[in-house]
Amino acid sequence: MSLLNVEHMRIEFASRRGTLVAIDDLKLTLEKGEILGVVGESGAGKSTVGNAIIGLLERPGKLTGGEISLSGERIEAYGPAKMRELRGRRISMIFQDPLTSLDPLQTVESQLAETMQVHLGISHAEACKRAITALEQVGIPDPALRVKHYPHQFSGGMRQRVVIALALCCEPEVIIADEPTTALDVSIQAQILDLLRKLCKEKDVGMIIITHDMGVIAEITDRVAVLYRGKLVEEGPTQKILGDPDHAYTRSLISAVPRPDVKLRRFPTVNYIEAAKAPTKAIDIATHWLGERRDFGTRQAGPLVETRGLGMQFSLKSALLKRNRRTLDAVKQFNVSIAEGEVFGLVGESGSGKSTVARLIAGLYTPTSGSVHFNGTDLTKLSEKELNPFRRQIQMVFQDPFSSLNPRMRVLDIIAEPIRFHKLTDSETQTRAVVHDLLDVVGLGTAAARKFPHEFSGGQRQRICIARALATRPRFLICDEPTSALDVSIQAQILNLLKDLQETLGLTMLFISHDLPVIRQMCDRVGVMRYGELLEVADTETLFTSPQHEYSKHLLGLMPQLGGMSRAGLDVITADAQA
Amino acid sequence: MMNRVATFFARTADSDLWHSFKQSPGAVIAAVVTLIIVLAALFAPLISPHNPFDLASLSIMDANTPPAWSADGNSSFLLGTDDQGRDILSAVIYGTRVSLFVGLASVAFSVILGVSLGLISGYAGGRVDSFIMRIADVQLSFPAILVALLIDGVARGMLPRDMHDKVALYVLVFAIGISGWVQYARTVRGATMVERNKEYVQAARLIGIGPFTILRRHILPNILGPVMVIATIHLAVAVITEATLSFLGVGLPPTSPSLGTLIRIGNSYLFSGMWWISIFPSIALVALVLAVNLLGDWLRDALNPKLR
Amino acid sequence: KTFRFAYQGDATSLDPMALNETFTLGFQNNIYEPLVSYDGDLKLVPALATEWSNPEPTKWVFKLRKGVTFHDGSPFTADDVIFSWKRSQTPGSDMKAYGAKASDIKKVDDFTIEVTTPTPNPILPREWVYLFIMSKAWSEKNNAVEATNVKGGQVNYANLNANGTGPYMVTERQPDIRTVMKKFDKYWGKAEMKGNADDVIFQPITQEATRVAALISGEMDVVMPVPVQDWQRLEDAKGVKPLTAPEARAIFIGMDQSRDELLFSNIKGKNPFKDVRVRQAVVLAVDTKAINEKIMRGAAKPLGSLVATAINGYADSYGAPIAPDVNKSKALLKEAGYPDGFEVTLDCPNDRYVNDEKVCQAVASMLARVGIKINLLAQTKGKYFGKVLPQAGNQTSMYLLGWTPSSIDAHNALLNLASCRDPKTSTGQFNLGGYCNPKVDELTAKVGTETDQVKRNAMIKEAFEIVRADWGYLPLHQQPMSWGVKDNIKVIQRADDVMDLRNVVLP
Amino acid sequence: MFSFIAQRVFQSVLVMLTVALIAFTMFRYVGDPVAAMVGQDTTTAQRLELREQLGLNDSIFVQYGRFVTQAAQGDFGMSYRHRRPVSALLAERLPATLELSFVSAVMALVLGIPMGIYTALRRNILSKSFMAVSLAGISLPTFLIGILLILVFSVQLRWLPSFGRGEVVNLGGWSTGFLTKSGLAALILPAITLALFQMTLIMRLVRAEMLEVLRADFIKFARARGLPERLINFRHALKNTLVPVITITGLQLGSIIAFAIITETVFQWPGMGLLFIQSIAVVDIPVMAAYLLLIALVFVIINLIVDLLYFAVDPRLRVQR
Ligand SMILES: Nc1ncnc2c1ncn2[C@@H]1O[C@H](COP(=O)(O)OP(=O)(O)OP(=O)(O)O)[C@@H](O)[C@H]1O
Ligand SMILES: Nc1ncnc2c1ncn2[C@@H]1O[C@H](COP(=O)(O)OP(=O)(O)OP(=O)(O)O)[C@@H](O)[C@H]1O
Ligand SMILES: [Mg+2]
Ligand SMILES: [Mg+2]
Repeated sequence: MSLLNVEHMRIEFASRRGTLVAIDDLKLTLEKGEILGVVGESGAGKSTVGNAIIGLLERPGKLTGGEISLSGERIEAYGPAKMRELRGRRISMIFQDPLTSLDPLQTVESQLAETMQVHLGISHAEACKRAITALEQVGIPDPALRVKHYPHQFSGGMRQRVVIALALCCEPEVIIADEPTTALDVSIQAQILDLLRKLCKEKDVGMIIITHDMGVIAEITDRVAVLYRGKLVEEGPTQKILGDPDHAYTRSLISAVPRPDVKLRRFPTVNYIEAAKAPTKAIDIATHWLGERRDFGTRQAGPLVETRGLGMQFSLKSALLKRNRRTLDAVKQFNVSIAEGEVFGLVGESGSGKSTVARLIAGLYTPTSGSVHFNGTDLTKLSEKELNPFRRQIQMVFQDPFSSLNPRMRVLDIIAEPIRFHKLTDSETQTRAVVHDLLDVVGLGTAAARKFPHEFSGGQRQRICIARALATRPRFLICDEPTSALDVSIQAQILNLLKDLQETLGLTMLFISHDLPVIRQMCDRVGVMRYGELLEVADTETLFTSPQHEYSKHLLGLMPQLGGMSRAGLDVITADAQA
Repeated sequence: MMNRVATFFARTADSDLWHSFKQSPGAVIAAVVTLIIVLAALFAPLISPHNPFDLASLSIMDANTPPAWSADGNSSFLLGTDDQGRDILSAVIYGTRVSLFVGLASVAFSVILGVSLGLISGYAGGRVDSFIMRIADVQLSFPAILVALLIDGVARGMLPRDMHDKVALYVLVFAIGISGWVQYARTVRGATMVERNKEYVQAARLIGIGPFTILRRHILPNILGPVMVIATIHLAVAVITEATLSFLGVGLPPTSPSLGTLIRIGNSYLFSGMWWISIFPSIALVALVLAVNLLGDWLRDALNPKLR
Repeated sequence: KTFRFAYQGDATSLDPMALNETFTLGFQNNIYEPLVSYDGDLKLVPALATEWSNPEPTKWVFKLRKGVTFHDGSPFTADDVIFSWKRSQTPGSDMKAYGAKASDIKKVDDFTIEVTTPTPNPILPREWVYLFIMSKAWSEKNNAVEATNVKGGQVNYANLNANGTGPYMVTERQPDIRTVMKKFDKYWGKAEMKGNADDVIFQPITQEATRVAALISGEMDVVMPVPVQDWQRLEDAKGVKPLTAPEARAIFIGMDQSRDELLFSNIKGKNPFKDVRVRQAVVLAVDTKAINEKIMRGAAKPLGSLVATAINGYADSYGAPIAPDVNKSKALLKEAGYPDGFEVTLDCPNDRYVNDEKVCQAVASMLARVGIKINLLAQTKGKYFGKVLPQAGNQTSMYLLGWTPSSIDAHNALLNLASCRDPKTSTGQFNLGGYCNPKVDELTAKVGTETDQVKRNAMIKEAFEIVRADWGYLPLHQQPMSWGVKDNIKVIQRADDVMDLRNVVLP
Repeated sequence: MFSFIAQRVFQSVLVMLTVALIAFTMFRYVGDPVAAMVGQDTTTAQRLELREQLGLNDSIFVQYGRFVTQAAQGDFGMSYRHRRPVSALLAERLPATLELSFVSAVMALVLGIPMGIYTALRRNILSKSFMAVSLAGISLPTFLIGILLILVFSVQLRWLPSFGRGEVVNLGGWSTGFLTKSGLAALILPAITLALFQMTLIMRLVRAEMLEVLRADFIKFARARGLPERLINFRHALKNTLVPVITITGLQLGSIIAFAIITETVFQWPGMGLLFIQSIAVVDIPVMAAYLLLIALVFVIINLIVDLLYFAVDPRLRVQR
């Protein structure tokens, strides 16, 4: 008898546009002390499964079939009261975002204590005592003091530990962790995963970990279930799934994961997914509008982009008195030069100042010190008017495809806006033709022009963003984490697209990511940042094979290794030393 | 153009908003009542049996006639007449017109002022922002009704005396409008600060588009939702504020009465047995405000994605 | 027995020299007394003076009542009279105009005084009915020898406290909230006094509806005024009734006939009201009877003059209502060169007289019928008076005003309303439209000094007949007094709308 | 903390000065005070002299400057009508307004908050009818409510007095109506009139905020921990609802005092609002100026209290300052 057994699970979301079958005929089992990974793309139904097990399906959602049993006991038909007793006591849940999972107005102690009082029926004093132990268990230093604190007094990683402590405090049999580390930095992610694994093994708890991150799967799971559109496509031991998947979908999913170990020329085409089928239309750059770079002016010698002593200081708290002011040096003495046609990568943890650098170079921020030179001209000294010709040459693709498009504008207008603003075409007819071509180039097709952004998926939106960036016929493209909000398979497509465009158009690129494997796949040279400082600059392969700076080594060490992935049929450029 | 209209209707018919509207009987009734009132107000000269503003057509001999269905009623005065011989039905229709005009105009005024200042404040930040927000604070430390009283007083005083009647309406619009802008400014400021940091705004800035165009073309359309909601509820408040000011005697003159003025006049007949003079304007006022409030309530819930 | 009554406002002060306003003075009259007073019919009766005579044109002799004590127990003597007269001349006093009627007062003995007037004054006792006598000793003790003054910076004791000789003494005074009075045991006139209330509670209630509600719900014994339209309701309600009579106040509309161009009109370059035909047209267009019937519920008394019937000197020959004649009115306008009429602004208070704003509206719609388009500017009295009075430059083209001569004598109306405006002599102060006929001025001056009552009345009549023939004003009506009273209470409603507690009889 | 309060005080002074200036600009136009200060027999010359004495002929700024300097010394001048120091007059009226506002505020809070919570949590007939009542509450103008209440409870039923404060007891300069039967009876109708609008407003606000908070992640997590609904609703949701509710409620309570003007007029309630309205009618400039200033002060104080309450409720703010 397994600890948790799910059979023939079917979940439907009814809406006025029809019923959506989110989960169909799903079968899962979980043993004591086992960690089961559930993977799949966004919308595959991973969270829905978790919510259904713990009985917290959101409103239109309904469990319309199947059975869920916990240690042989059927629980899917439990009433609210019985279910409440179960939740937190026998099955616990950990959510993605530690920032919002805790009540900001209650101390950690009172949140821990109330949970234990409710489930274990112990006194308040007793519960408070145990709260300290619970914090200790998840590795929070000085728990007796910290237990009195409010959530906002903890850092993100510590808060996630508190959440874990809350989930564990009543010693449940099953833990469901829904993307428990997505909101965290790589280094903290590693710690949390370690902690979870340790606790599972020590206490013999069964855990379902829901994620779309293959790295996480490789790190801690024993078995993996792969979901595709609400259906279980494959299930088996982690080694087997990663190294030798049976199902075509699993295979394409795994091949799309950026590999830390080898550099590929192109990502394998993920042909299992329909959205990937639209091919990018090949255009003849020599004759096309996109290729006419008439007014770039003379090319100065030296790097295309260069920063000299760039610095940026944010004021966090303005006050009348100087001693009360708080400032933050987001970027300090940042010197870098990027040659024409080069792809320069920037890595670093969250908050290290990557985006700030990008914005400084793009001219969205005015630096507090230093200068940005583009083709030999100091951009920081120019007026708005003088800046205009340069604006056209520098464009940016942003991280979040959902907020980077104006939801009230049609795609046509979004892409045409820079063309119209800079009067890059002679007529409106030509503008439209150009927009249509651009949409073809990024693989969306001309029909997309009439639609609004909300009618597209994340990957498609990112394509629109790229099309908009291309519409000014830029020379230098800044990509600030262009794929971190996307699924791996879509990420692969977008990265392929960017690679292709960079090559055909001869773009110079600044590519920012915190994802080292992605950097490895995309960049010629890489800079490592921490606390606003550039620690090391090196050729990509040099960095990955022999990092110089301590911090670079540390960072590379945290990279999930995804051991045992198959290399069959890959277009490998270089293999790393470890292989 | 036709095409656009057609797609607009198609989109509307298909939209969630329309759907949720059809699902909510309260909203439908409120909309119908509002529509009737608005149409009546709009076409007042066509549908009202008499012209209550034409002094020459009033005959004092018709004064104090009860509604048509009561014993002494006169069929040409359906809801009776007041002490000047003015037809109550016509007065109510015209009064609604005035009240609605004051309400809509002052809301429009508040919206324009509040939204512009909010946009500027939220987008520019820094000193401009603190300056505008301090003004808002000053105004907030003063209840709307007092602000309106003050403005009304100042304006009446400063204008040439014989212009009073002609401009009383606009003074009132200004007074009520100015007392309402803060709410919009604050909401819009907050929304703008959120939108400003969204990447589509950054993208527009990268293209080189100037701040005013960004505000108008990019940010404004995206923050209109909450503004719409406040505006609907504010319309009801504005109508009531006007009525209250008129009740306190600083609103509109009895020669061009709003519903509030009619109620004030009617108020002195409350004990006289001539109930129709005050009851009908009160009913009209309450119906109008209630309907608008219902619509506002519905709109707020419908536009709030979290509540769906 | 407790008597409760409410009025729309409070007496401004307890200081009898603070404000020359009918309600305030009438209220104080229950506490303080003059030398000569009014009875319920506004006839002169002895108060603190028992006899008075006018031995010479500029000399009056008053014999004072003996054995009168103030509320604090001190005796009343001639010194108090002289003190009070002098006090009325102090800077804060609003009774200076009355005080100035005498140039000197000599004490003949403790109970006789001799008053010298600057000019012959046949009606001095009448003019002094509101010159109340205060106790010299009390005032000196409490530092209240000067009248309450806004400028002083100090609170005048007499403002909130009173020490008179009247039938009631104040036991509690909360301005604007309530004033409680108790019967004065040692009142000299106790024997004859009909009033039998032991305690009196007075509370002002501003809102008409609330005031009426207070009566109907039994919280009040008398409320004043009640809106005329609520009479029916009072008749129907159990235990209460309306009480009404024409007041001595005449309501009329004046027209600016002094300026060469009206301030507020569409006619430029000339003043239509200078043309007697236009003024006549205005007068003939207005049906005062209809206004009385519909707006005043028949309670007013249509009037053809500036003084009411109760006023000394009134005569029907000039006071009878003028019959409207719309056709003639139109014809006159045409003749005067305004076949399509003209536009003019009518200034009107909206909280001063009975249904003032409604009367103005009715007049406006009647004038509209002959083509005169009225822009009605109805404002609170503060704003209204701030606009039309001389110190603001008489900024009006047409206005509604009410007038009660404070002396209940027609001369006061002639002087204030019908005489040519002259800032030096202060004549025509309320002649806001600047009506001017030297013949009227001449007669007014004569009336002022004529001691023979018959001759005097004849001259008054002649003067007012001239005003009427000049169509100088549009007289409307005598407004009604309108009180709400409990059935079982007997009160006398004096024509000056004063509540005299001496006449309040409780069951 | 200290610098925060200092900043607020500085801001408040600015607010008050602005209010005073606006008030003075306005007074030029509210009419002629002299007309109400003298009787009809007073000559024009005397009237003009009085104007001069009162300084009404000086420019606005001179008058404003004079007022501000004197006000700074606690002297608000003499009321034209009452001929008494304005400060004494307001002090006399303050208890009436404060007692009325206090009772209304308590009523609005004590009824509004539970009704808001209830309507947010339940979707039954009672909840729907609360919503309907609340709609009526914000749709009926205050003055209509007052008149209707008088008609029903005073005139028809004769249960409650229609005006005034009833008997008051004076406790060291504070006149209270709380201690007598008639005083309490007199309080009922005006308090309801004043409270109704605020109550519905608070109820709707609480409901909206509560619905919002109930959708927060930490509520979902609390459910996942198996906490009972009662605990979730009251310990977690309600407390988080309070933060935004406090601001708006604070301002609303301030406007209760302002809205008391209308209620006091309708019920002849002898408070400051009535005094203000009566002063407008007779152009009693010193009273009007002082009243406006006082209201501004009340708002300023309420704002300060609201800010301090934030510190109490929201631990996130405590550490930063
Ligand atoms: N409350 C809801 N109402 C309607 N549809 C829903 C709701 N919640 C989820 N769905 C639908 O159910 C499907 C599965 O959603 P679910 O959240 O389980 O995906 P997921 O695998 O967790 O994705 P992600 O990686 O983005 O979290 C999706 O198609 C989603 O649109
Ligand atoms: N507008 C701003 N005002 C104040 N501080 C800011 C601002 N923008 C960024 N910062 C701070 O500057 C530091 C660097 O931020 P930046 O966004 O550049 O980091 P990042 O490396 O891009 O991080 P991430 O990977 O999370 O995007 C952070 O500590 C951030 O909090
Ligand atoms: Mg999910
Ligand atoms: Mg970033």
